[in-house]
Amino acid sequence: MEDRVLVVGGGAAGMEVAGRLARSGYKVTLTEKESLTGGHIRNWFHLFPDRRDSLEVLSYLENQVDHGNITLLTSTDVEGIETRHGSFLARTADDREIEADAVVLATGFDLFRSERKEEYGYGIYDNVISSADLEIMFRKGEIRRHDGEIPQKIGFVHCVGSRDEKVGNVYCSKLCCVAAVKQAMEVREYLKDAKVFCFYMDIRMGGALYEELYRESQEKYGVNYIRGKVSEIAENINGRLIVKVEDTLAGRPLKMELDMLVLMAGMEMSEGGRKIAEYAGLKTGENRFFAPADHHFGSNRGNLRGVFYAGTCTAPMNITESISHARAAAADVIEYLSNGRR
Amino acid sequence: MEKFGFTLLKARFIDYDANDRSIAEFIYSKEPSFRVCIECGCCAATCTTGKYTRFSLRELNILMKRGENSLVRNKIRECMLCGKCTLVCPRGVNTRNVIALAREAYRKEQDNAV
Amino acid sequence: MKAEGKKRVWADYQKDIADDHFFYVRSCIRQTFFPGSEQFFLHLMRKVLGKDVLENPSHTSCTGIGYHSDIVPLRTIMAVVARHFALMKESGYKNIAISCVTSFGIYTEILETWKHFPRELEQTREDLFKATGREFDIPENVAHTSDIIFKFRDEIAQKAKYRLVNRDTGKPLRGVEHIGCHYAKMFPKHGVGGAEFPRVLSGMIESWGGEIVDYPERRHCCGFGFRQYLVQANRGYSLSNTAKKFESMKPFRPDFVLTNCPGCNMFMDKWQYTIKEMDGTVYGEKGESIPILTYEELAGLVMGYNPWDLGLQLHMVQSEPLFRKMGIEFNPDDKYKTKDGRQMPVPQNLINS
Amino acid sequence: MQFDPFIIPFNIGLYFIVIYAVVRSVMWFRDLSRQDKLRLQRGFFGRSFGRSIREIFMESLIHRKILKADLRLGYMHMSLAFGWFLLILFGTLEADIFGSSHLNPPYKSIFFKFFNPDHGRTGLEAAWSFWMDLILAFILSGLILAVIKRLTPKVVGMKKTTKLRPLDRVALTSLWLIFPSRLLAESFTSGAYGTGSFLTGSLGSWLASFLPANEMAYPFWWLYSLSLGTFFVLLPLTRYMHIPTELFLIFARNSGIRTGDKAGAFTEMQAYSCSSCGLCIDACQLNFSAGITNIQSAYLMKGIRNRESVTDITFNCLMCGRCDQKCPVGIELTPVRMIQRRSGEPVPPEKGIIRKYFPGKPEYRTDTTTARPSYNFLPSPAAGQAEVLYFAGCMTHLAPSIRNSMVKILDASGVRYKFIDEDGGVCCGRPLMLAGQDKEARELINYNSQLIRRSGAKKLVTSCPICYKIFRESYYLDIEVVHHSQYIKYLIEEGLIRLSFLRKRVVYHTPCDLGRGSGVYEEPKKVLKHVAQLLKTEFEDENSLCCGGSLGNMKISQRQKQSIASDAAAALTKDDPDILATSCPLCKKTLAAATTTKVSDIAELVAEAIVLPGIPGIKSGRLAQKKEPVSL
Repeated sequence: MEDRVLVVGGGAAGMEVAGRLARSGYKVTLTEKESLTGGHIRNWFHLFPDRRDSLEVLSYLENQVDHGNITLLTSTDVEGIETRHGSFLARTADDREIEADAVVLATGFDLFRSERKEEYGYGIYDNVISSADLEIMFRKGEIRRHDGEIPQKIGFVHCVGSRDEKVGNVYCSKLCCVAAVKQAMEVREYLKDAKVFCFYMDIRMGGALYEELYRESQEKYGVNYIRGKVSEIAENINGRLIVKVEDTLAGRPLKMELDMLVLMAGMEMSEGGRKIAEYAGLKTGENRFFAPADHHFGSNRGNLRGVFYAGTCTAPMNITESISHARAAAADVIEYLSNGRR
Repeated sequence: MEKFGFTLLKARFIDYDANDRSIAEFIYSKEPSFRVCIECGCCAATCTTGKYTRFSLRELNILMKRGENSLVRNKIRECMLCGKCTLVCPRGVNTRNVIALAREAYRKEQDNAV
Repeated sequence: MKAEGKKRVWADYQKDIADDHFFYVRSCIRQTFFPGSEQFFLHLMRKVLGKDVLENPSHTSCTGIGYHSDIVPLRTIMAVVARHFALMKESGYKNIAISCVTSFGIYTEILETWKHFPRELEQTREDLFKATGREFDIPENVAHTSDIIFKFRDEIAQKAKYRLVNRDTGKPLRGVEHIGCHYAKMFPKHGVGGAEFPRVLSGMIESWGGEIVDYPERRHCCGFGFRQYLVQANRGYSLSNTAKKFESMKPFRPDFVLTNCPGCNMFMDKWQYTIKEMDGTVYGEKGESIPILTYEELAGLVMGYNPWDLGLQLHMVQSEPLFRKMGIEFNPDDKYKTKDGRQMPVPQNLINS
Repeated sequence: MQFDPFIIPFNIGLYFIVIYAVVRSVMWFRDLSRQDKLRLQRGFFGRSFGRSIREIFMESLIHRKILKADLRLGYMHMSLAFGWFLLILFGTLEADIFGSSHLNPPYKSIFFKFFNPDHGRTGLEAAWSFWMDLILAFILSGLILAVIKRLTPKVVGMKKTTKLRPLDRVALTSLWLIFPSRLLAESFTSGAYGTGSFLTGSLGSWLASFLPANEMAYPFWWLYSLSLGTFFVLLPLTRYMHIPTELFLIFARNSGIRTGDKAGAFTEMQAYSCSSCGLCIDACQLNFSAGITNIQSAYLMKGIRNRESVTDITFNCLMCGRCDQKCPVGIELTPVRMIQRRSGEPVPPEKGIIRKYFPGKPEYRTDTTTARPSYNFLPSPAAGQAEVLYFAGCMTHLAPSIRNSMVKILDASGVRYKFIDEDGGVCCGRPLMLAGQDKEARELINYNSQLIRRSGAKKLVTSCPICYKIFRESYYLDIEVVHHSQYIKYLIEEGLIRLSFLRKRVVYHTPCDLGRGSGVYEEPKKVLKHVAQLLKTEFEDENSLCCGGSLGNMKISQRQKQSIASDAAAALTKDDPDILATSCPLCKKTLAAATTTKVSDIAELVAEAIVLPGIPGIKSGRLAQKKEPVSL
C-alpha cells in the first residue's frame, strides 16, 4: 500500500487515528503545532470520572504513535489544504508542503478565553482563575490565593463561554459540569476544611458515571450546588470576591464572599481548525466547529471528499468519545482508500 | 425624622455569609441524605399538605440550606409527616427525618432563645 | 487587582471621538440642577481648547424622560431625535456632542434601531418631513460630552493648577467613578472602555492624579430609574438602590464620586441628604457625606476655577471637604453671591458645609 | 451458734438486696396510677396470682420461651436460673433437715458444707449430697455455656450478643465466680473430710491428693461469700436487676396493667425486667438485613435504665413488632419505644451513687413551643352522607391500582359508599405519632374525626394498615373500622360480590401494622383463598417480616430499606409464587421494587377476579366506565 494519510493535530484524536492507520499499513504524517504531542490532556492533572492521572492516557497515546509508518512533525502548523490531481497538498505556516491521499483533521478545540466574559474579571481580579489554572495548581499540589493564603471558600462557575449568546456560543460544552464536579471534589481533598460552591444553570451529567460522581460530590464531599448563573464578580476591600447570583431555586438573589473563583471555561473551535476551514472551504456549523456530512452516520466526513474529522474539531467530546471518534475516522479512511477513494 | 412618603427598603438578597446556617448543618450531621437533594420538586408535587396550602419541602430545603430560617420556622410545622415525599424521592432523601430534625432544631433554637 | 487586565479590556473598546466641530445638545436635568457644568463645558471647549461647538437654541429635550416613563412612544421620540439631526444638518455639523447620558442612550438606541430596521428609518424620515418639512442625516460621530473631556483629559492635566492629591499626606485622592447605566450597558461598543470596566471617568481621575476605587457595587445603578423616581410611593426603591451603592463603597473611604450622568449626579447627591435625614447615616469619613461631582466640575476644580463659578454650591452635599484636601483656595463668603456681588438667601440643611 | 467471719460479705449483700428490693417495690407501687394500684392489689390476692406463679416458674425459672426459640440459649438461662433456685431450695431443706436446728438464717444453708463438713457420708445424706452435686453440675454446665457465649456468641445460636458496661462486667465476673468458688470450696472441704458426692467428692479427693485441702478450703469459702455479696450489692446497678424486677412485673402484668401511652412505673419495671438476652436482636431485620446492631430493644431498655439519651436508638426502628413476639419476659417493647419517642430528649440524671440506686422518675425536656395549631390551613371538614366510608389514605394514593381496584369492588358490591379522600385527604396522623409528635397528630385526628362523624356513616373501610391501626386505637369514633381485607371478606360472605378463581399461586405477606399491630391475620388469607392458591411461607402471621418501607423508622437510609425489602422479598418468594400478595400499599410499593415477582394487593386480585353481574344496560353505567386497575 502506497497511500499516504495526513493527520493534522497531535491530540488524543489525532494520535489515535494516526496509530490505527499506521498499523493498517498506511504511511501517516502526523503534524502538531506545539512542540509536544498530547494536546489538552497535557494540561490536565486528573481525569473524570475515575480521576486517573492524565499521564496514563498520555502514555497510551504515545504508544499508539510509536510506529515506523508514522512521520511525526511537531511545531508544524498546517494552515491550509488544497486538492491537487486527486490528492491533497497541505501548506504549513513556514511554507512547507505535505502531500497526502487523504487528510484527517483532528484540530481539536481551544478553551474559551475566560477574559472574554468581562463581568467575571478574569485577568483583573487576582483570585478569579480558570479551570485550566486550577489543574496546574493540582499538579503542583498547592492551591493558593494570589496573596499566598490558603483559600477556604471556593466557587466554581459553570458554563463560562458555553450556552451564552453574549459571547456567541449557544451550544453546551458538555464536559465543564463534570469537570467542575471533579475539581470541586479534588479541592475538598486538598483542603479539608474548605467550603466549595458550584454555580450552575443546569447540571449536565450525561456521561458514564458522571451522575454518580455528582452524587458522590454531594454525599461524601459536601459540595454545595447553587442553581443560578453568576452575573458579576467584584472585589471587596479585603480582596475577597463578591459573587452575585440568583439562587433560582430559592427565587431570590444571593450574594456571597469567596476566596477564590474558578471559571469552567467551555470549548470552542480551535483557531487552527478555523483557519483550515476558511482556506479549504470546509463547512462549519452554527457552533463554528466542523460540520460533519451527516450527524448520524457521517460524523467523520466533511464536505470535501477525502477530508475526515476526528475528535473535538466537530463538537465538544470527552477523551473516551474523542478516541472512539478517531477509531471511526480511521475505519472511514481505510474504507475510502481501499474503495478507490470513494 | 422627616416624612418623605417613602422609606429605605430591606434588601431582598440572600446574604449567604451573614445568615445562620446552623439548622442546615445540624440536619446534615444527623441526616446526610439531606445533602443529595437535587431540588427536583417531586416531594412538593405529591405533598398531602401541599393540597391545602402553599407548602413545598423543596423550597424549604433550599431556604434552610441558605440560612433563610425565618420563612421555614413555622412553615415546616405544617407537614403531616405522611411520608409520600420519602416514597417518591428519586435520590432517596429521608425527607421525613429531614423535617423531623428541622422541627427539632427550630424548637431547640427557640428554647435557647427563651 | 491587575491593571494590565483592565488595559486589555479597554483595548477592545476604543471609541472614535471627533476632534472638533461639535453640535451640542443639552441635558434637561443638568441645565436645571447643575447649570455650571454645561456652562463650563462650553467655556472649556471654546475658550480653553479652541474648539468649535455649536449650540442651536431651537433644540429641545430628547423627551427621554417621557419615553422611559411610557408617555412618549418610540415613533415620536425618533422624530424628536431626527429633528435634532435635521438642525445639525442645517447648521452643517456632522459630530454630535450629547450632554446627557439618558439622551446618549436614546440616540444610540435609535441609531442602532435604524441600522437593524431600515424601514423604521424611512418611517422617521417621512414623519419628520410631514411634521416639519425637515430632512436629516445620520451623524458621523456620536459622543457623550464625558467622552470629549476624556479625549482631552491630558490637555486638561497639563493646564491643571491642582492635582487630585491630598495636600497634607501627598497621597492620591480616592475617587469613585460612577457611569450612567445608559452610557454603555446597552451598547458596550459605544462607551469608552466598554460596560464592565469603563474607562471614560477612571481615565480622567488617573490623568488628574487621583486613584480609582473599585468597590463591589461599582456596576450598580445609582437608583434613579424613571418610574421609581417619578412616583412618590416608589421612591423607596430608588433610595434603597442608592443606599446599597454607598454601603458598598463606604469601607473604601472615597474622597469624592465622579459621575457622567445627570440623574446619577442628582440622586447620589440628594439621596445622601435624604438618608441622613431619615436615620442619620452618612457615608464619608468624620461624619461627612461624599461630594458628588460632574466631570466638568472636577475638570474646572483641577484647572483652578472658582468653585462657586462652577456651581458647586448648588449641590446638596457640599464639596468643601474635597477643596480642603486638594488645597483649593475658596472664599466661603462668596458662596451665595450673585455675579454682581449681591447676597442671595443661604439654603438651610446643606450638608458638609 | 455456728459463725465464721467469712459469711459477713454474703450477709451484708443479702440483707442489702432484700431491703433494697422491698424499698424499690414500694417506690414502684407508689408511682403506679390509682387504677393500676387497684389492679395490682386485686391481682395479687385474686385469681391471677396463680397465673403469675405459674408464669414465674415457666418463664423466670425454666425460660420456656427462650428454650422454644433456641435450645442452647434456653438451657443456659434455665440452668443458671432454675439451677440456682433448686440449689437454694434444696440447700434450705438440707440445712433444715440435716442441720443442728430448724429455721436457719440463710447463710447456714448457703454455706452448709462449711458448717457441716462431715455431712453426706451415708444413706439419705449421701443421696442428698448426690442431688446437691447434680444441681451444682447443672448450673456449672450452663455457666460454661455462658462463658462460651461471651467469647463466641454463635455457639449458643446467637448472631449478636449485647455489649457490656464496666459495672456489668464486675457483676458478671462476680456471678461467674459464685459457682466455681462454691465448687472449689465444697470440694476442698469434702476432700479434707472425705465427704461429698460425685462432683465435690471426687474433685475434692483428687485435689487433696496433692494440696493441703483443709487450708485451701477456707479462702474459697471467703471467695464464695465475697462473690455472692458483691453480686447482690451490685445487682441494682446492673442488668441482673432483671431477676427481682421480673417477678414484680409478672404480677403487675397478670393483674392487667398495660404499658399505655405514658411513661411511668410500669414502663420502668419493664426496662428493668430486660435481661439483655438478645432474642430481640436476632429477631430484628435491621440487624440481619441492614447491619444495624446497636438500636434493638435490649439496647433501648438498657438506655432507659441508665437514663442515657436514646433518641437515636428510639427513632431507628421499623416498629414492626417482631421483637415483642420474641421477648421471653413479655415486655411490650414497641409500646415502650412509642412512649420514648413521645417523651423526647431526657434530662441527664444527677450523678452520685444514691442516684444510681434510686434514679427517680426520668425527666424530659418539656416542649416549650407555643400551642399554636400547625394545621389551621385545613378547610372545614365536609363529607356527604353515606352508610359506608372508604378512606384510601396517603399511601394508597401512591398506589392507584389499589384505589381503583377498591372502587371497582365497592361499585360492584352495590353498597352505598362515599370515597372521602378521593382527591387526596388529610393524613390519618399515625405517621406523626410514630415520629413522637402526638400533639400534632391529635389535630389531624380531630379533623378526620369530624369529617367521619358528619357523614353519619356506620362503617369506615380503609386500604392502609397504618390508617387502620390509628383509626381503631386513637380515634374515638362511634363507627366500625375495618381494613379492606376484612370488608372484602364480608362482601364475599354476604354474597355481595362474585369471584372467579384466578389459578395463581400466591404467597401472602402480612403487613406489620395489620398483623402484629392490629391482630388481623386470617381475613386477608381467607379472601386470598377465594381467588387463588395460597402457599405457606416460613414467615406466617406473628412471624411475618417487615417490608422495610415502614414509616416507623425515621433514621435508616433508602439503601438500608432496600436491603431489608430484598431480603424479605427473597424469603417470601422462595417457592417462586406467581404473585406476592399483601394488603398494604406501602408494603406493595416497597416489595415491588425489590423483587421480579409480581406484587399485588389483595384488592387488586379480587378486582381482577370479580364477576360483574350481566345486567342489561349496565354497559353505559358508572361501572362500565371504571378503568381496569393500573399495575405499577
